[in-house]
Parts: sequence; C-alpha cells; structure tokens
Amino acid sequence: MVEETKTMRGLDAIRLAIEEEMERDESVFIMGEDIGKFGGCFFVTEGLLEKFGPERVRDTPISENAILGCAIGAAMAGMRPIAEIMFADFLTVCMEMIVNQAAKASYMYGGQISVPVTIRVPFGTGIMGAAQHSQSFESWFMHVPGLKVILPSEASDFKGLMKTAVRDDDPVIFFENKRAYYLTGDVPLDKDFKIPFGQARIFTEGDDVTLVATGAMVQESMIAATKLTEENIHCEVIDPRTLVPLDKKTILASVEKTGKLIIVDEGCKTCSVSAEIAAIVVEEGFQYLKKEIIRINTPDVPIPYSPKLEKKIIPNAKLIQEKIKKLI
Amino acid sequence: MVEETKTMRGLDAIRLAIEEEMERDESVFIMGEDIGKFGGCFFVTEGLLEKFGPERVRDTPISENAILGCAIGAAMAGMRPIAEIMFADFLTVCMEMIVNQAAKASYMYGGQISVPVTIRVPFGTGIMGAAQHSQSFESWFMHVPGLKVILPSEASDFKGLMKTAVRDDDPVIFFENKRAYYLTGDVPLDKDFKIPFGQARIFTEGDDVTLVATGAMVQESMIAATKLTEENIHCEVIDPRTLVPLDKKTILASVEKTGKLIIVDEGCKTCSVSAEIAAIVVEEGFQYLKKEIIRINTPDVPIPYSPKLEKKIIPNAKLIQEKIKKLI
Amino acid sequence: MNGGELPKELSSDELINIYKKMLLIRKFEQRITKDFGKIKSPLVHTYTGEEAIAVGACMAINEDDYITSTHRGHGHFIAKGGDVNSLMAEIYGKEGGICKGRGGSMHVADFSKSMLGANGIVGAGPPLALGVALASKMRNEGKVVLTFFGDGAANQGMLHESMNLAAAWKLPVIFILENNMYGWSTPFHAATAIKDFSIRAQGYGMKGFTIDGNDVIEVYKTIKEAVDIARNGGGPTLIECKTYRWQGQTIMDPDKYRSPEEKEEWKNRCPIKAYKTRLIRGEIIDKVMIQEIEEMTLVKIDESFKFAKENKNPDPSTVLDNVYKKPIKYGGN
Amino acid sequence: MNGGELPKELSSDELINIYKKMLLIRKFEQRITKDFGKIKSPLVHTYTGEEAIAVGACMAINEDDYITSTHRGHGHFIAKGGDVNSLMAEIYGKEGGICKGRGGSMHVADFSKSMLGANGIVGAGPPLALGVALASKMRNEGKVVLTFFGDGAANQGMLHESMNLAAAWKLPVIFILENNMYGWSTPFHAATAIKDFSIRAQGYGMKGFTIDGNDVIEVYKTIKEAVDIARNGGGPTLIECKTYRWQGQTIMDPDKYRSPEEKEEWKNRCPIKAYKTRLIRGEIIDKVMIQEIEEMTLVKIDESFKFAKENKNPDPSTVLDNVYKKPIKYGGN
Ligand SMILES: Cc1ncc(C[n+]2csc(CCOP(=O)(O)OP(=O)(O)O)c2C)c(N)n1
Ligand SMILES: Cc1ncc(C[n+]2csc(CCOP(=O)(O)OP(=O)(O)O)c2C)c(N)n1
Ligand SMILES: [Mg+2]
Ligand SMILES: [Mg+2]
Repeated sequence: MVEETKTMRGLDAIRLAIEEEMERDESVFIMGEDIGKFGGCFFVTEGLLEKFGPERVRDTPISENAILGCAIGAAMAGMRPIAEIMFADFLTVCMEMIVNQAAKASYMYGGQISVPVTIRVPFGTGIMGAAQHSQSFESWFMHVPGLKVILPSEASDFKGLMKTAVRDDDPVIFFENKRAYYLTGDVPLDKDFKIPFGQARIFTEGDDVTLVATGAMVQESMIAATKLTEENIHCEVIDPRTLVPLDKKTILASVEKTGKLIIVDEGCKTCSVSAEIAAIVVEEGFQYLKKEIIRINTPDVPIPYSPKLEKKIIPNAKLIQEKIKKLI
Repeated sequence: MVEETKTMRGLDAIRLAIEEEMERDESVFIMGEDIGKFGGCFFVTEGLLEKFGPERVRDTPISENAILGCAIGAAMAGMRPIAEIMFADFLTVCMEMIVNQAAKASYMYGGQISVPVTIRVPFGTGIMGAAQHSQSFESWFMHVPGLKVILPSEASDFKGLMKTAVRDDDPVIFFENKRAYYLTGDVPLDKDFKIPFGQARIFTEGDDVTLVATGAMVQESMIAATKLTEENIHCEVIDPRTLVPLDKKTILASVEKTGKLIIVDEGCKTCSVSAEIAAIVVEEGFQYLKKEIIRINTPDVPIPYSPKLEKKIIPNAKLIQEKIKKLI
Repeated sequence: MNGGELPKELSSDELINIYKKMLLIRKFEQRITKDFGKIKSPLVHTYTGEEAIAVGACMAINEDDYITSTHRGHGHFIAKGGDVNSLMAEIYGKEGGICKGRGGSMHVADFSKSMLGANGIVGAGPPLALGVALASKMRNEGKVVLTFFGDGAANQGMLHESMNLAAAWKLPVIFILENNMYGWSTPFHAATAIKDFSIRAQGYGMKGFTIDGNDVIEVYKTIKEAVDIARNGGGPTLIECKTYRWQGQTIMDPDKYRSPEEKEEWKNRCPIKAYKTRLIRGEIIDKVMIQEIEEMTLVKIDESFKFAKENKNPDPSTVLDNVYKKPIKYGGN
Repeated sequence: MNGGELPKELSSDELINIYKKMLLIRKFEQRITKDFGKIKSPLVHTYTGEEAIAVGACMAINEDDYITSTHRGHGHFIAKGGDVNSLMAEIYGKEGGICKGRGGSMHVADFSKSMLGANGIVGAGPPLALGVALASKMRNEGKVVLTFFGDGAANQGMLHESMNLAAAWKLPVIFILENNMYGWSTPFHAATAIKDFSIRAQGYGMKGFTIDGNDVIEVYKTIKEAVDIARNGGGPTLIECKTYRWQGQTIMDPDKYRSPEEKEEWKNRCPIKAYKTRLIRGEIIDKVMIQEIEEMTLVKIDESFKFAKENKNPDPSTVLDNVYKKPIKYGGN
C-alpha cells in the first residue's frame, strides 16, 4: 500500500491537522486573536471559520490570560481546545495560566483531572520582528513539569505531531517556527497519521559528528551537512521534534557512534534547549565524548530590527560548517 | 583595621542593605504587596515604613504588572526603585514587564536609556508551599538578555549584593532563597560594603571534586563536604552568587584542579541553572573532565504539599554525599 | 441588614441545611486553628466570618453546576458538598486527602462535586471559570459557574480580562467578589479609589450588585437571580458581598494591622448568629435542635480530625505520580 | 461633529502648527506606505486617519511632559516633536535611526523629547506610564504623562491594573484610548459588550470622556482639561477618542475584514480636511499658505527619505552593544 501524500508548506500541514481533528471530534475547537475571519496572523487557520462556524472557531479579545484560562477551563470540563498565542513573545503576559494552572492541575489536585489543551505558538526570527516579535522561549517550558513541549521543523512532522497533541490528555505547548511555516514537504493525507511524542527524527545519518538541531536550525544544519559530504565529512542530523518528552536515546546512540556533538538552537544561548541537551550528554554519555560539546546559539542579546544585525547573530549553515570543521 | 560585623539572619542583612541605600540615596524607594505596615510576607521590610514613610515605602494593590511597570517606569525617569514580588511563583503574572520591557529597553531603544530597577523575589521550598508557592525560576531569567540575575545564599552576600544591585544601572532580578533567609552570618556594617557581580565565592577549597551550588543547596553541599573530610574526600564548594554575569573562570579553574563536577540546584532539573553550568564546562573545560558531570536537582515534578513528599524530592546533604562518593 | 422574611421557595430542611453548613465551616475552621501547631503549614487561610457567602451561593445552584475557589477555599469546598474527612486529611497532607496530600489547604478540589479547586494564585480562578462556562454553553448543558474571588483579586489584570470576555460572549459565569475589606494587610480602599466594586460591572456591560455578604439569605437570593439570568443566556453578573474575615490572613498572621474595635464590630455581625435568630424567629428550629446540630457538627469535625490523624502519610515512592496522565520519561532524568 | 469655534488661547501660529503636524504625519505615513517594498518589515503600522489624536493631545502638554506610545507609534513620535529624519531612518533599520536600527517601527522612541517609546506589546505602555508619573509626583516636578493605547489594548489585564493604581495613587496620568473600531481584524464590539469605553473610568474612581477623535480641537480641549486636573493632584482621566485607521492593520494587511463603504465613510470624516476647513473659515490660513505647507511638508519627507536611504546600515560588529549599560561577560559565551 502506497501512502498518499501531498506537497505543502508547514503552515498548511498544521491547518490540515486541525481541520481533520475538528472534523473527527466535536470537542475540538480553536480560539485566539484574529484566527477567524482574518485567518490568523500567519494564515494558519484560514478557511476554518467558514468551515466550522464561529462557535468552534472563536476570535477573542486581546486578553491572553482569558484566552488561555478559557481554553484550560474548557479542557478541564472535557473539551479539547486549541488556543493560539499570536507570537511566542506574548507568552510573557499569560505564563500564569500555562505554568501555574494547566501544568500543575493534574498533580496538585492529586490526579483527579487532566487538562487536554493544545497551545499553539509561532516563534523565532526572520520577519524583522525585532526584540518583541522574534523570541524563542521553549526552554522556559521545558523547565515546567506537567507540560509537553513540541517543536517540529518540517511539514509532515507539523501534521503528525499536531494530531498527537490534540489527542493527548496532557497540556501541550506546540511551538511553530516561523521560517518552518514556509518550507514545503510531503505530508501524508491519512487522517490518522500521528507521530508519537518522544521520538527524534534522524534527518541524515553520519559517523563523524552528531548535529542536534531544532526548528529553523534543522534546515541550516542540513545545508551544512550536505555541503560537508563533499569534503567527506559525514554528519548525523537529529531533530528531537519533541523537547518534553525528549528522545535522549537517539541522541546518546548517535554520540556513541560519532563521539562528537554540536547543538544548533535559535534561542539565546544561556539556559536554552542546547544547554539541557549538552548537560544530558555529558551526564549520561560522557564515556562516548571524544571532544567538547559545541553549542551554536543566538548570543545573549535582544533580537535587533535591522536585517543586517539580525543576520549577524542567528546561526546559519556557514557558521555551522565552520564549527564542524573546527571540531573535527 | 578590623572590619566591624554583626551576626544576623539573611533577611536582616537584606533589610539593612535596603535601609542604608534608602538613607544614602533619595531616589531609592521600595514598593510591593504588604511590604509596609505588615513588613513584608517574610518580614524583610519590617520597620522601613516607620522610618521612611509611605511615600518611599509603598504598599500596592495585588497588581503585579502595575507594580513592576511602575517600578520600571520610575527607573526610566531616573529613580532607583526596589520592587518586591511576594513569591517567585507569581512572576508568571508579570513576566511581561521584566522580559519585554525592563530587559530590552536599553537595547531596543538604541542605548538611549538604562533601567536601574531592582526586583526582589523570595523563592524555593521549605514552607509547605506546595505547587504554587515553592518554585525556583531563576533559569528563565538567565535566558533573558538584558537582565542581571543575582542569587545569594548567605547573610553577608545578601547585604553586599543587594547594595550592588541597587546601585547598578541595569535591571536586576534578585532571588532570595527562603531557607537562606533564616541562616545567620557575620555581616559587615560598613555602609559601602558591596560585592561585585560576577565573582563566585569559594566556600571551601578541595582537590577531589568541585561542587557548584546555589541558594539553600550551598548549605547542604557544605554539610556534605564537611562530613566527607572525615573520609578524606575534599570538595571544593563554589557558590556563583550571581548567575548573570556568571563567574565561569572560578568554576573552570576548580574543575581544572579536581577533574570532577557536581552541580546542586533546587530548581526542577530540565533546563535549570545546572544545565547551563554543565554545558559551559563541557564546552569550555572538556579537557579537564575526568568523569561525567552530575546534576543534583529537584526532579521534574510540581512541588507537593506533604512534607514527606517534599523531602523526598529536594536535594539534601545525604544525597549529595552519596553522589560524590559514587563519582569518586 | 440581616433580617426580613425567609424565602418561601426554600423548605424547612433546606433552611436548616444552610445553617448546618455554615456551622460546619465555622467549626471546621476553629478546629484547624486550634490544631494549627500540628499542621505546620503557614499558608492556611480560614473562612471564619465569611460563611454566608459560600453557603448562600451554593444553595442557589444545582449539584452539577460548577464553582471555582480561592486560596481561602475550605468554605467553598464544604458548601459545594465536598467531603469533610478528605478535606481535613488534605490539610494535614495525608494520602487520604482529597488531593492525596499533594495540594494542601490552598488546592483543595473535588471534581466529582464540580468544585474545581482552591487556587494559590490570587485571581487565577475566574479565567478558568470562563472555559468551564464555555464548555457548558457549547454543549448546551445549561450549567452555570460561580467564581469566587477577593477584593484584592479584583485589582488583578486577569479579573478584568475574565469579566470582559464573559460579558462579550455571554457566558454563564457569576463573579462573586468576597470583599472582606482587606487583601492581606491592605485595606481595599487603599488598593482602589472606589467604594463598591459592583460599579465595575457596567464597564463590561453586565449587571452588578453590592450586598451584605453576612446575610446568607440575601446572598442566596441575589445569586439565584444572577443564576437565572445566566441559565437563560443572559450572561454574567458581578456580585460584591461585603464581609469580614475574623482571623488573620493566614493562621500564622499576627494580624496587627486591624484594630480590635473593628474586629469586635464585625463579630457582632456574625452571619451564623444572625441567621440562627431568624430561624428561631421563623420557628424553623428551636433551642433543642440547635443544640443537636451543634453536637452533630462537632462529632463530624472530631471524626474528620481522627480520620486525618490516623490516615497515612503519602508514600514517598509515589511522589512522581500524576505529573502527566501516563508517566513519561523526563527530559533530564 | 467637527466644527465650532477655534480656542482663543491658541495663537494663529499654534493653530497652524497643529495643521502642519497632522499633515506631516499623514505625508510621512503615505511615503512609508509607498516605499513599503523597500522596508521589507511586515510589522509597520501606520497612523493615517488618526492624526488628530496624537497632535491634539501633545498640543495640550509641555515639552517636558511625557508620553508612552503603542505599536502604531509614528504619529505619537512626530506629534511629540521627534525628529522625522531619524524616525524614517529607524524604520529603514539604519544606524542613523533614533534607535540605531535596533528598534524599528514598533520601538521608535525619543527620550530627549520625553517620548518614551513605541511598544510592540499591546497594553504595555500604561504600566510604564505609572512609574514615570510616580517619579514626577515624588520629585514634585508637576509633569504629566499621556499614555496612548488602542481599543484592543483596553481589554488587556495590564490596562486594568494601571488604571486602578493610577486612580488609587492619584498619579498624573492621562489614559488616551484610541478607539479606531478594530483590534487588528476584530471589531471592538465583538471584543467587548460595551459601546463606550469611557464608562470604565467610573470603575476606578476617575472621570471618563468619549469624544470625536477626529476633531483635533476637541481632543486638545479635553486632554487639556484632564492635564489640568492631573497637574493639580486630581489624578488620572480616561479619554476615549473615536477614530478610524484608513489603512490595514499593518502595511501588509490585505484588510478584507472591513467594508469599502465603511472605509469610505470614515475618509469623508478626515480629521485633517475638517480642520483645514475650520482654519480657512476662521481665516487663520488661506489657500496659498495651504499650498506652501503642503510643499514644505513634502520636502521634509523627501529629505527624511533621502537621509534614511543614504544612511549606513548598522555595523554588525556592534550588534552586542547596549544590552547592558556597560558590557558584561555573558554567562554562556
Ligand atoms: C498573583 C498573586 N499575588 C499575590 C499573592 C499573595 N497573596 C495571597 S492571598 C493575598 C491577599 C488576597 O486578598 P483577597 O483577594 O482580598 O482575598 P482574601 O485573602 O481577603 O480572601 C495575597 C496578596 C498570590 N497568592 N497571588
Ligand atoms: C500582548 C499582545 N497581544 C497581541 C499582540 C498582536 N497585536 C499587535 S497590534 C494588535 C491589535 C491592537 O489593537 P488596538 O489595541 O486596538 O490598536 P490598533 O492596532 O487598532 O491601533 C494585536 C492583536 C501584541 N502585539 N501584543
Ligand atoms: Mg480580601
Ligand atoms: Mg484599534
């Protein structure tokens, strides 16, 4: 049996997943700022209002705590809401509902309930968003037990992981990389195509160095890796895809093979995702390491507006290539 | 010249620093919930209202964004406000003002201004605070460029670092460990006693293993270290005291000497302070490492109410001892 | 003014039940206070003096209607029909507690009774109430949600967002503001420039009332009216109940910021005593029954205390349970 | 209703200046829109159609009084006397921009003019305004703060906290709500159940007004009244100015959610045209002067465009400057 696929952009894959889940399950609905008539700031939800009507595709006031409180409360009452926060940068105004409510309800109420909410959040650089429309905050949420933290980099993963998120019984924060929105890929049309949480994806295999990358950095890493095959350097590029739970096994197995690890991550360096992965590997895979672990991050600086400046700080294929060659 | 000191608790040392700074500089004032007549939830600000009056010791409504916005705005206008958020757990309701405003103003406005605000935040376990009154969020703020992140563990450091914080021109978030509040120490009475940011403190020297610890974990580490000298195991216990800027040099120098590193940290493990320190050392001090780096953290779980349960998850001297012996 | 006729639509049993519940809360909190040294948690907030609000409000709804609560949640829990034994055990951090000792006083919840939880974050209940109300609305269940919060919470941004959204979407939420005159040590008139919070209702396009929160019948009637509106699709109402907490903010609070005179004055306006007088005047109960109820209540409290005391501490080996519905491997462990 | 007498206390020069400033904003935004392909940022919001608010409001304060702004900040920047060249250069991300190309359109600020910055976070300006006002009050400087925000922002929790605190502490803040009928694509009446936001003022114990935001003189007069109250210790005021943005939410917005009829209707109520008519009727200016002003304005805009175009891009080697006042060693680098 050949699996039927269609080529589409990341953002179309998300839309498809949401649409299919809303068709499948009446308790799924979506809410957020300008997601209805306008179709969402990045047009991810375009057409859903027309299809499902205003009861299930809800435009909200600019009240992020109310949006998330409403979604979380509805989840407590048995619905499966999907809530959008327009930019990750605005999570600052509604951390409370995610961190102290959704993440903790199951535990602090002694397992009486679970909170099947999915919180969608576009993040990252690339649109001249400057300091307040470009940030990557995923490591904050990895630090909050009770949440599942998802971060796909590619269209079919967007679809498969979004479907798993919606059907999951725990609160899921689903980070959508802005640059990955516009990358196209072949997406299975199967309405039950799901990707389990906790399984990394190996984009390409190699023996010389392990590259762990997330979001837009996966593509940059792949460009670097492809280029380096010309010099007979073979990278293994791994995208964890889900940060909580994290597929340590695949990463450690790769480092066992290569002995060298580089982590590429768009977040500001200190206390970013890359720190956690480096720490896991030096803690649990020290014996495999032949060299220091290299983290390639955006440095600790607010994102500047000028594209010339932004380009200077965001890791790219060229920088990754250089670092690989230096390490080897 | 003998330096005059007085024995006092951590919380008294903070009060002393604030009092001296308010006496010294008219532009220093303090605001927060119940810090005036009540003297603060942990009685840190007791007596200040009587001494400085309600203009400079301001009880606020339960409006954390307004509290911080007000403090940050006043700092932009040239004041040196100290704002208290009653528990670190409530930072979730006011991340916006810290992360997108205070931290970024200097950079995103092209260096036109700086924001000399000090944000005081009690944190940590030990008072049966359960899931929403016990958290350690310092790693979140290390991930936000533009902030300075301070976390003393001992009375004289509380005083010296608080004074530096108040006089610093950048936004400072000052984490006050609840258990450290009640530890006594000898505190210099010199009104200009300041401790520079970015200098770790070596609590005890040793050749066998480096222990980096923060907050309440410093005392636990010291108990473990002292105990182990009986078995002729010598730990070097280091408290970074300031997390941004972080004194990497002292940590790396110690690991160069010992070849072994354990990090003890009250925050939930994933993406905590310990991850960053482990990552720095495996990146910049790999050649010194003889063994894996061990992180001793609270596991990834909301803090439970029952003391029996809480005790089970918070790292203590006994656990530290065990881990040291295993590593050696 | 705590007086007037007793409502005709309530049976004698129901009227007596109101009394029993208020008394149960009172005695429960007194017991907690007395045994405070054994609880050890500084973060226990009692509802003493405010009993009429929770009890009057919960009388006005059905069993399957929802409530959200605050850090001061024992009264709401009992009023909504939660089990006193598991409440007491929770406050003592025992395995038989309603949250298995994980939550404690600030997180008591009984989802089987549609009591959606006390909450340690001031102002965090109302946003959650929106969602429960929306779910009810989307499924045409006709259920309403009462969301309790304090005068201090009223100045939290989350409240504003919640009231606005509830009104814009006509959600069946009743906002019950328990104005006990203080947010911790701060008198409400120092935290806001207004006298009655109910005036804020207009700013959202809903009705608002300020009532005597110590008059259980007035509370009942007003909430009932609001519930009827909500059930009929008329959206939310804001009801400010003026009251007073007799004890400190927490059971450890030295409570020096309030004058003895002020406290005395409010104790004279005891909601339970006033209601008892009305029941007697209305010939619903007599001295003998009062005595009986008092004794039964104390027995119940004693039993719950015994239950809590004899109950096991949670097993430390289960400490990682329930972080997720099914255990997952943590990233860093 | 845009008409009536021109205020006596304003000189002809001042009256003409109002016109000039409104026109400068209009022409600036038109130029930005025209050159949009060159700017490349999707996140540029124009003030076209709303000019009367910023200009009328800033006429009512002194040079050293403060303002905070929004994501739609060009108009506020110009009205407060900011330099047009460095504004244009900033939007083009150049080193000569007012924020050295670090901020861009959403962060234009001129602290030397007490213009405390545009802000990319909806509702984040008002909390900051509190602090500036408090500083002014504590130092007895008598300065006031105008804080601009939109109808969308009005439903943000931060607004609530800010209005309440300002009123409780009688801070010299004027809350200026620019109700342009939409928060992005969402009509304000879908986001709230009220018609006029000014009704919310009562809920904080302050005065509130709803006025025609397209009548620059009405804006000026109302703000002036509020400023006088604030300067005299009377605390804050909320002023809702009804207006309309002529263009999409951002310069990239296809703007399909608003009808052509609605847009047309509001264009007929152009604040600049209406004011021009009044000036002519009041014999403050004539056709020749109008022509001159128009030409001067275009020259100014051309110059600013030239300035921006010829200005250097920021030097990438300086990208880490100004994160802190003095460079520190970063933790992880
Ligand atoms: C967001 C937040 N801020 C502050 C606190 C600390 N706190 C707990 S109770 C309380 C006072 C609450 O006052 P009110 O809402 O009037 O309720 P009451 O205690 O009077 O019942 C405060 C400040 C908190 N728990 N959450
Ligand atoms: C906290 C936050 N939420 C959402 C956004 C995205 N956003 C930017 S402008 C805007 C609409 C704002 O509407 P309004 O306040 O009426 O101002 P207007 O654009 O109409 O001037 C939205 C939703 C944001 N920048 N910040
Ligand atoms: Mg209160
Ligand atoms: Mg608007």
